[in-house]
Parts: sequence; C-alpha cells; structure tokens
Amino acid sequence: MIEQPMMVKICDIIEESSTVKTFFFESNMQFEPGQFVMVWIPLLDEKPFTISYIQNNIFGISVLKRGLFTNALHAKKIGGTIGIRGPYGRGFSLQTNSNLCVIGGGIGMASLSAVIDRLNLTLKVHQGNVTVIQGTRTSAEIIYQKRFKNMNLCTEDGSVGFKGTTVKLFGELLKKQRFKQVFACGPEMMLYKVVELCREYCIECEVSLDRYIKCGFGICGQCDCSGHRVCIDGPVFNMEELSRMEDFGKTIMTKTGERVIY
Amino acid sequence: MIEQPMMVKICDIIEESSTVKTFFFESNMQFEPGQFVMVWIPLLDEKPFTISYIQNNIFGISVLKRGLFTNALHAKKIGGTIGIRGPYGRGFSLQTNSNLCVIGGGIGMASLSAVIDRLNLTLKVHQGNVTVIQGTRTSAEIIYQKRFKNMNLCTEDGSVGFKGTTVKLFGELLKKQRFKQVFACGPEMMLYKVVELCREYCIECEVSLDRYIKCGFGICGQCDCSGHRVCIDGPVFNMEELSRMEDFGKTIMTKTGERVIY
Amino acid sequence: MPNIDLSIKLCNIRLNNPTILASGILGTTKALLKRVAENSAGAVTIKSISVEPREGHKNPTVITFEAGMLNAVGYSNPGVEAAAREFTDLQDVGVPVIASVIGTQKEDFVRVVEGISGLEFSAIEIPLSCPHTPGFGLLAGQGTPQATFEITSAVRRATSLPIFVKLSPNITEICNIAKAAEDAGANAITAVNSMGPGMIINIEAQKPILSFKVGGVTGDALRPIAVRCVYDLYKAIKIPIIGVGGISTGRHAIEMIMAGASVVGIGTGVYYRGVDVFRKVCEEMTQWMQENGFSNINSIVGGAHD
Amino acid sequence: MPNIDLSIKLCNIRLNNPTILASGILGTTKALLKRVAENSAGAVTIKSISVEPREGHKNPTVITFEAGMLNAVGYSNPGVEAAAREFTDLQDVGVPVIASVIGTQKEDFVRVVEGISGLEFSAIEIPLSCPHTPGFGLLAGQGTPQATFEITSAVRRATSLPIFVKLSPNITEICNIAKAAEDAGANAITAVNSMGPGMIINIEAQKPILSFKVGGVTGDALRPIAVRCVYDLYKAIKIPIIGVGGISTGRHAIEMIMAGASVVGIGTGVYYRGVDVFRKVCEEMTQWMQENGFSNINSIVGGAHD
Ligand SMILES: Cc1cc2nc3c(=O)[nH]c(=O)nc-3n(C[C@H](O)[C@H](O)[C@H](O)COP(=O)(O)OP(=O)(O)OC[C@H]3O[C@@H](n4cnc5c(N)ncnc54)[C@H](O)[C@@H]3O)c2cc1C
Ligand SMILES: Cc1cc2nc3c(=O)[nH]c(=O)nc-3n(C[C@H](O)[C@H](O)[C@H](O)COP(=O)(O)OP(=O)(O)OC[C@H]3O[C@@H](n4cnc5c(N)ncnc54)[C@H](O)[C@@H]3O)c2cc1C
Ligand SMILES: Cc1cc2nc3c(=O)[nH]c(=O)nc-3n(C[C@H](O)[C@H](O)[C@H](O)COP(=O)(O)O)c2cc1C
Ligand SMILES: Cc1cc2nc3c(=O)[nH]c(=O)nc-3n(C[C@H](O)[C@H](O)[C@H](O)COP(=O)(O)O)c2cc1C
Ligand code: FES
Ligand code: FES
Repeated sequence: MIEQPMMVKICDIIEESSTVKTFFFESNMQFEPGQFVMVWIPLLDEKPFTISYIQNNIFGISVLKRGLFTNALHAKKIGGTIGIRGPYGRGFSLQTNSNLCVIGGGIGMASLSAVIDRLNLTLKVHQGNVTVIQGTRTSAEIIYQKRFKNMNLCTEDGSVGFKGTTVKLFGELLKKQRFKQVFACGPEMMLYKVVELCREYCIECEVSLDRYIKCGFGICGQCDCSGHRVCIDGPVFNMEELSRMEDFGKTIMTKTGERVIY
Repeated sequence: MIEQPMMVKICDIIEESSTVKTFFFESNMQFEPGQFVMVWIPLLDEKPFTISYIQNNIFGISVLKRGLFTNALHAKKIGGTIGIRGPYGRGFSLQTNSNLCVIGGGIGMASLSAVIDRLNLTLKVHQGNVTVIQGTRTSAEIIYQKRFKNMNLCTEDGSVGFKGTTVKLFGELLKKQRFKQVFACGPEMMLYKVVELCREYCIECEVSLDRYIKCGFGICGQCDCSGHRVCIDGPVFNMEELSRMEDFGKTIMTKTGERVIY
Repeated sequence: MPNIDLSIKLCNIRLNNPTILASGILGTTKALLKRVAENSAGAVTIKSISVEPREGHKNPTVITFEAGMLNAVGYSNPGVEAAAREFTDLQDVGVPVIASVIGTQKEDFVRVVEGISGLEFSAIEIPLSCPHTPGFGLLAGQGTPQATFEITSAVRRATSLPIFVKLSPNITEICNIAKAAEDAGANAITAVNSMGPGMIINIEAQKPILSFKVGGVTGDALRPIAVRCVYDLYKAIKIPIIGVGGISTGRHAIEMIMAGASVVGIGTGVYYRGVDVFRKVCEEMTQWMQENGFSNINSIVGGAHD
Repeated sequence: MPNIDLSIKLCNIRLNNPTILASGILGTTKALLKRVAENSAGAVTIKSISVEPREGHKNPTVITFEAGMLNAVGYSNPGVEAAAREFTDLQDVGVPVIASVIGTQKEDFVRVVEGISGLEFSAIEIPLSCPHTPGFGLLAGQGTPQATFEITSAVRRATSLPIFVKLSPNITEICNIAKAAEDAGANAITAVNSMGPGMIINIEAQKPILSFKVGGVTGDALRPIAVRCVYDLYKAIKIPIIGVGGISTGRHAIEMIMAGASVVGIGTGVYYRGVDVFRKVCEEMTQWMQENGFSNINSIVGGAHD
C-alpha cells in the first residue's frame, strides 16, 4: 500500500461520455475491484475515486465532472501528473460461478466496471453469466458503451434503452431471471431499493456506499455510516451488514461531520 | 538483535576463579563467538561483556571483578536480573579444519572461550586441532580449568604451568608447532606482540580489542581505534586491518574521548 | 497466576480498563463511539466541538510516515447544536463518554459546555494545545499558564463535571501550565496533544502534502516525548494524568502508566492496529501483569519514579 | 540524462556534495572524520568541544526505538587542549572540517574558539540547543534570542571563520532566535538539534533506560519537525540553512533541501544505514535528479515554497 501520495503521469485519457473521462496511469500497485485511491492535486484538494480499469500495470479512474476538483481533473492532459495513494477499502467479494447482476446508477458504474471485467474474465472459465444494468438520466451520460457489450441500458428520459430507473428495470428482470448475487453502486436511495428487492427475492447483494472521505484509512471518522467506516470497513457492504446500518438510505454526513436525515 | 535492554534472570552462577564469576541467563538471542552484549544495571551503568558460553538458549558472561560495575555484578545472586542488549560486534572468523592456537591473557580468556567451544565441537568433525594458551599473574586467577582440558597455562609468578607471559610461551610453541591461525585477546601490548610473532611466522591472526564502549552500535565514536569502531567494525580485527591501525598497541581512548599514547 | 484487575477510577468515573479513545479519532458519531466501546475501550472521547460548525482544512488532512502520522484536520465539526442532537442517550454507548470542547475565546468554551449540559457526558476535556488550527490552541495563545487558568476557570464555573485540560508536548513549561489548570479547578490533565507541527513534502510535486502545509505529529514518534511529559507532570501536580501519545501496545500503555499516567488515551494506535487496538492493549497488559506478578493496575501508576 | 552536479558553496566553503556529518556522531577523532570523508561526506563536524574535559553522562547514553533514537551523551569530550592536539593537519581529512564549540557561558565559547584558532577548521558551529546537558544549551537558557545574540556576537569577535548557529526544534520562536543569530553575524543556521527531551522506560526494570533519564530524540521521528523548522526559517532569514534531522536517504535529503536547506547534516542515518550513508544518499540524490530532470542541486533549494 502506498501511504503517501505518489505522483503518477497520466498516460492516456478516454472520454467516456459528455461528462465522464477516464484517466490512465502506470503503477505497480495491486488493486481489487471496488477499491479506491485518494487522488491528490497539489495545492487544491484530495478526493476518492474507484479504480475502474485494472490491466496489469495500467490503471484507470473514471471521473464525473461535477465540482471544483473534478473540473480540475478534467482539465488535465496526457503527460500531466496527479498524486495517488492507496489502494483503500474492501472491494467486492466475487463469486464467479453463478448468474450475477451488476447494477450501476450514474457514475456508480465506474465502481462496478472493474468487477465486470473480472467477472467476464473468470466466467469464461467457470459456469455462469453476468447481467449488467446501467442507468443514467439521458443517453449522453451512458459510459463504457464500447467496453461492455449487451448492457441493459435505462434512461430516465427514455432517450435510449428502457425508460425508467435501474430499480424498475431490475424489478422487471427479476420476474424472468434468477440471480445468485447482485453488485450495485449508485445513489443511496437506488441502492436501498435494490437491497429491498434482493431481500424480497432472497438474493445475495453487495453495494458500494458513498460518504465524504477524508483520511481514507479509518482514523478520522468522517465517513461513518452507523459505526461502519465506509473508507476501510467498506466501501462495499453486504446485505447482512446493511441490515444493521440504520443510516443506510436515510442519512448523509456533511463535510463538517453533521449527520443529516434526508 | 535486541536494541533496548531486555531484563533477564540470572539462572546460574559459576565461580571461575577468585575474581571471576560467570553469570548464566536464558534468552533466544543468537550469538557468534566473539560478540558481546551491553549489560545494564538500572540506575548504575551499562558496560560491555563478551558472551563466554553459548549453549542453545543459555548464555554466560564471565566477569572480572575490578571496579564499581563489576563489583555490583558480582553481588548479584541467582534469580537476580540484569538488562541485556545486543549481540554487538563482529566475532571471530573460524576456520575449523586447521591447527589453531587460542591465546588468552587474563580476562581476555572470556572472549575466547566460546571460540574454543565452537572449535572443539567442529574439530571433532573436521581435521585439525586447537592449542589453548591461558596466562594470568598467578594460579588463583586461572579460569575454565574444568571446562577446557589440556590448556597450556602460564603464570607470571610461576605458581602453575610455564613461568612467564603468554607471548613467551607462544614463542616457545612456535618453535615446535605450525599454526594456521591464531585467536587472541588480552592486554593490548600482549596482542601487539602476538601479532608481531604471527607476522614473523606468516600465520593468520585475529585479535579482540578493548576500547571504552558507550553506544555499542557505531554512532558515538567513543570506541575509535584509528578510524575503526571497536564496537561494530570489531571488536575482532584481522592482521591486515591491524596493520593499518596506527593506534593499535600505542594509544588508549579515555572516557572523555581523549586519545592518550601509553 | 494472579487475578488481574484493570479497572480504575478516574475523577470518580469508573472505567473497566485504563484505555480511552483519544479525541479526534473516530469520535464523530455516537455509532462509532459505541463500536469503539464494544472493542473494549474503557472510555471514549468525542471529536472536539466548537460553537459554530467548521469544515476544517481541505484534504489531505491526514498522512502517515515511517515514524507516525501527521494531521491537520482543522477541527472540522458540526457545531454544538448538531452535536447536541448527535450525542443523546449516551448510556447506549456502554462506557463513559468524554466531551471535547474547543473555542477561540473562553466564552465559546462556556457556550459549548452549556449547549451539551443536558446530555450524559461524564467529563469535559478542553484541548488548549492544537498546533495547526488558526484561532484555536497554540495558534491562539491558549497554551500559556495565564490563558489556561482563565479558560479553565470559566469552564469550571459552567459545569460540575470533571474537567480534563489537554496540553501540548511542545511547551517547555508544561508543568507550569498544568499547575495553572490545577489551580483553576481542573480535575485531570490530558498529556499530550499532537506535537510540532511538522511538515512532509512530496518531492516530485515539490509541495507540502497537507493542504495546511503543516500538521501535528502523533504515533510512535511522539511516544518518548509524551512519556517524558507525563513523568515530569507526575512530580509537579496532584490531579491524575491521562497519558496520550504513541500508545498502540500493552507495553506502551504500561510504560505510560509507570511514567505517572492513571489511564491512557489511544489515537494513532487505531491506525496501527485497528479499532480493536483497545482490546489488544488490554489483553497485552493483562498478560504482562500476569507474567510479572502484578494484580492491580493502580499499583504500577508512577512506578518508574525513584 | 543530464550531468548531475551535487557540489555546492556554503559560506564560501566549497563542498563536493551537500551531505555533512552532524556533530556528536563519530566525530571524536581525526581518523574517524577521515573515514567519514572517504565515505563521501561533503564535510564533517567534530563532536562538540568545551573548555574542560567532560566525562558526560553514565551509560546508557544512547538507545534506539521504533521511530528513532534517544541520546543523552552529556557532551563528553576531552576539552579544548586535548582536542587541539587531536585535530591537527586537518587537510588530511580531505573535506572541510567544522568545529563544534560549546560552553556554559559566552567566555567559554570564546576560549574554545581561541584554543583551536591555529588549526585548519573551515567553520565554527555553536549549538545553543542541547536538551539534556545541565549547564549547556536549553538547560542553561542559551536558546533565547537574547542569549543567542550575545553568544554569537562574542564568537563573532573571536573568529573570522564562518559561524553556524545550531538551533533547537523545541522552541516555538525558532525564527526569532535565528534572526538574533543573523543579526549577531552568524553566517548560517544549523537546524536542528535533537528534540524533546524524551524518555523511554524499561517496564520490567521500572526505570528510565538512559542514565540521565531523558534524552534528545533524533532520526525518523524528528524529520517532519526538522523539515517544518527549515521551511519556516527559509522565509525568515537570509543566511543559508544546514538542514539536520532524520535524514538517511536521498529522498529525505531532497525533501530537506526543497524546504530550504542549502546542505544537510546526517547523524542517526549512520545508525540506520552505516558509515557509507553519505555515499548512498549522494547516489540516491543523483539518481532522483536524473530521473526528474534536474542537473544542479542549487536549483531545488527552497523548491517547495510557493
Ligand atoms: C469510495 C468512493 C469512490 C468514489 N469513486 C468515484 C469514481 O470512481 N468516479 C467519480 O467520478 N466519483 C467517485 N466518487 C465521488 C467523488 O469523490 C466526488 O465526485 C468528488 O470528490 C467530487 O469533488 P468535486 O470537488 O469535483 O465536487 P464538489 O463540488 O466538492 O462535491 C460534489 C459532491 O461530491 C461528493 N464529494 C465531494 N468531496 C468528497 C469526498 N472527499 N469524499 C466523498 N465524496 C465527496 C459530495 O457528494 C459532494 O456533494 C467516489 C466517492 C467515494 C466515497
Ligand atoms: C568488547 C569488550 C568485551 C569485554 N568483555 C569482557 C568480559 O567478557 N569480561 C570482563 O570481565 N570484562 C570484559 N570487558 C571489560 C569490561 O567491560 C570492564 O571490565 C568493565 O566495564 C569494568 O567496569 P567497572 O565499573 O567494574 O570498572 P571501572 O573501575 O569503571 O573500570 C575499570 C576498567 O574497565 C574498563 N572499562 C570500564 N568501563 C568500560 C566500558 N564502558 N567499556 C570498555 N571498558 C570499560 C576500563 O579499562 C577501565 O579502566 C570487555 C570490554 C570490551 C570493550
Ligand atoms: C487525525 C487526528 C485528529 C485529531 N483531532 C483532535 C481533536 O479534534 N481534538 C483533540 O483534542 N485532539 C485531537 N487529536 C490529538 C489526539 O487526541 C492525541 O492527543 C494525539 O493523536 C496523540 O495520541 P496518539 O499518538 O495516540 O495519536 C487528533 C489526532 C489525530 C491523529
Ligand atoms: C549520539 C548523538 C550525539 C550527539 N551529540 C551532539 C553534540 O555533541 N553536539 C551537537 O551539536 N549535536 C549533537 N547531536 C545532535 C546531532 O548533531 C543532530 O543535530 C541530531 O542528531 C539530529 O540529526 P539526525 O536525526 O540526523 O541524527 C547528537 C546526536 C546524537 C544522536
Ligand atoms: S475517511 Fe477517515 S475514517 Fe474514513
Ligand atoms: S561505542 Fe559508540 S561507536 Fe562504538
């Protein structure tokens, strides 16, 4: 694990959609699908991003442009440098011999993409198959279109694929298909509903949560979700753990550390 | 290596002579013949002593009663505790298939006794034999009489064995025997003469030097002998090294760090 | 084998064992305090609370190095009103909970103390010693005997709970400050806060890593300094000492207690050994006491003194 | 690959590279200085010399711990007369030799400086900052701006050699003290001396390990504090800085230089990596500069400042 930010060169950039870019860098770090790094831009800030591409010594993070930091990242060019420390967190626990469903809402898809890669690799060898659901507001936001064939797309405006939410599409699929395990990442209300559905259908489920991250290694308490530190105990939690987390789907924690019910 | 003093219990004590006692303790440290430990008596002082017995997990130091610290050590009983850190220093490099000579003057014999044990053990397997010379002022000071059979004893007063110094006896033996290597420890003038004889007879020789030791691990510079730190570069030096050490046989270093010619 | 008793009374607060979660580590929510308590902490301290909410410094706020940790969190906290909502029904936590109260002037300390007065805190800790937050602690001159006396006196008038005054290891005159706190009615001294500040530079970026550039040093690097502070304080004051700084093993805890601490605080140890560092430290202390013939932890307090 | 130049001029003394043996480490004899020089040190400092011989504290005087080293050697030295006999013909050493001069009052500093004035020292370092020797440094109040000004002025009148004033990392007002030294005619600031003091207790013996009980902390634990001191000093003073504290790798050296040091001192690094730590540090610096496109060490001095 790299404890102090290591400056790495951006060796490639892909525009995944109108608002998401993937930045590639070389490193001999070891990552598991679902783990994240803290990305440092000197003098600006440091924020968490999941590793979305794991390829030998080349890794990628897919970044949604939404505020000061991600705007600064999007302004980076090939050859530019960023600081990286990690990997942090506990990733997904992959079962590679079953029928699986991966559900990504918005940029949550980035956290799942390394999972899909890993599953596709191993599913060739083992029995089983993987169903991918990606949901966005509109077609321009869909990412990884070339990377993953046969995704089940859905958009809120119906501009492509199923018209409606990932949860709704997942509900439809559940009527026809039996899944052994579900992996999901996206807005917490979406995750909450996915978990409810999984509980109803007795399907195992793991979700990756999002909380404000400061230290990244379990010391500052900023990322708490009901006594669980998202940065080190998570970000991925299973259904059994989630059932004991009252805050799941109910509160967020602001930058000052205030727990706010939404 | 143990860097901070570890308190060990004295599990046995042998009176080796009127002025020398061996204190045994258990430890899972690893020692090579010629290495030393720093012995700490809390609130009093900390001083260097060579490991004189190496037996599985039981080790011994043989201590000549001569001043404040060694008097306090001699007052210790079985069950008492002392602090130990080490092992420090570079020991003897043993060649176990030759005719060897070990020369101990006074308490210098303590530094050599673990060497003799090791040689006796391995000489059974390999070719070669070991000649031991022990010199003291008088018979009451001779140590390890039961431990080593067939030592060539010498005393200044002639009360036992050869009457005269170890150097003189060594000179006599040299006329009859050919040694491949010599190991010596004792007063520096004795060592100086032994090395001179070895040079004359083209015999390899290693001697263990004595300087005032403070840190024990090569940082404080108190144990300098011509740019060589006795505590870590030594205490054992070979003839080639000694030939480049102008201070050898000529100076001592006082507790204040003054280099005094004697 | 003697029967080991790790329990201890600190200012009439009974603790099952002498390990306390230090302020600023995990103490953001009641749920986290509870988790730490379930991992055998004898007591827990909340992250310091000010009158107004504070976002703290930008990230990076915490960074590790070979010998410990550097942090400049900058006292991020939701402010006293939100804290008063968070820390209700504290008996749920299962062990005593200590409030940590900060302010830029003595009136602020009083306002926070009053704002949480209805809750079930067992004690009030006032850190006058943060080395990296403008307006607070050392950067606001709170680390002098005079300021310590004034702030402590003000808090004393505002609460009947035990008051712990938390001191900096930087200050040469730590004993004078502790005496000022004692004179003002403090019931215990927490020694010490983080040291320095220090700085770590990323040489490829040619920039200090922490956004605030400097931060307080904690962990292994701090331990010998903290032990010396506690040793000196034990001779200088009569009130008990909460020894904090670099403790992550049972041996470390015993060393601190022998220096004169009645109980120990653990912060960076959570990083070194996980949330169950409290359980591990207690187990290691118990085993050491068994092997060395001690049955009662109180009997070793100050044991290293002549 | 750029051609790397590590050479640097410090107060008109030309050094092959910016690594200096710190005072008190190995600097007891000319032979040891020579050995260190043969291991690529750019310059070497002798162990501090007082008027009278001193035996120093009893053993244990030096002890290591996870994060560094603790020492209370207590300024053992043979006194100025014997030192003047030891350090003759210093050109034999092969690199510039810095004298370290201590005293309990300013007249002592002057006497030592005069006693060695006939020798070939390249500079005089005066440490006003030892945290563990009664009569000297911090324990004698030498670490104030006032005392620093007076002692430095006295030494200034006694010698035309460059004067380095060595400061403690403990003091919050380090910049004021450095300015006082600068005003009094110092040519460089050495920052820093050992920190603390700290204490390590052997819990089985129930006693502090060092015979003087407390000692100065050096090594890894000190580095972030030393880097911060140098960073602050770089903004406050105009004379060059010798950065000392926890340096044992090329990366550490570059970090210190980016903070603002012109050259670096190495002490505890000799323990971490052997007498050839100087060679290793130089090699690592060279390699880093090559990989990162720097050719001249001077160009990175203070590089971490905005
Ligand atoms: C474990 C984890 C993995 C993540 N992985 C990705 C990823 O792969 N791709 C991606 O685009 N985004 C990811 N995020 C979210 C990403 O960190 C934020 O989008 C980013 O920090 C926004 O910064 P900003 O300055 O651009 O926006 P701001 O305007 O500062 O904030 C916009 C929103 O981003 C979130 N945010 C801001 N700072 C943080 C922080 N320090 N920690 C967590 N959330 C923050 C908050 O919800 C905030 O409301 C991840 C978050 C977490 C917790
Ligand atoms: C590497 C090494 C191995 C040694 N091994 C043994 C051994 O196995 N058995 C043994 O009896 N003695 C050994 N000695 C010598 C032993 O350390 C001294 O006899 C002891 O320190 C005397 O302490 P004291 O207080 O009793 O006497 P003091 O009255 O203090 O001193 C008597 C003499 O002992 C020597 N001495 C004192 N302190 C030290 C010190 N810190 N370092 C080195 N010499 C010192 C000096 O020559 C001094 O003149 C060894 C010394 C060295 C350097
Ligand atoms: C990340 C972090 C945040 C901290 N925040 C606070 C705080 O808010 N209030 C406080 O009094 N001390 C704070 N401290 C200091 C700790 O309470 C403790 O005094 C210090 O870390 C030394 O103990 P340790 O070495 O066990 O960590 C903080 C320390 C760290 C590492
Ligand atoms: C064993 C030891 C002895 C020291 N003696 C002296 C001394 O005599 N004079 C002095 O100015 N500094 C002395 N110092 C301090 C060092 O010169 C240096 O400032 C300090 O060790 C920090 O650097 P480092 O971390 O590289 O060791 C000593 C340090 C050690 C470890
Ligand atoms: S971000 Fe600090 S504990 Fe998770
Ligand atoms: S005793 Fe310190 S260098 Fe040898």
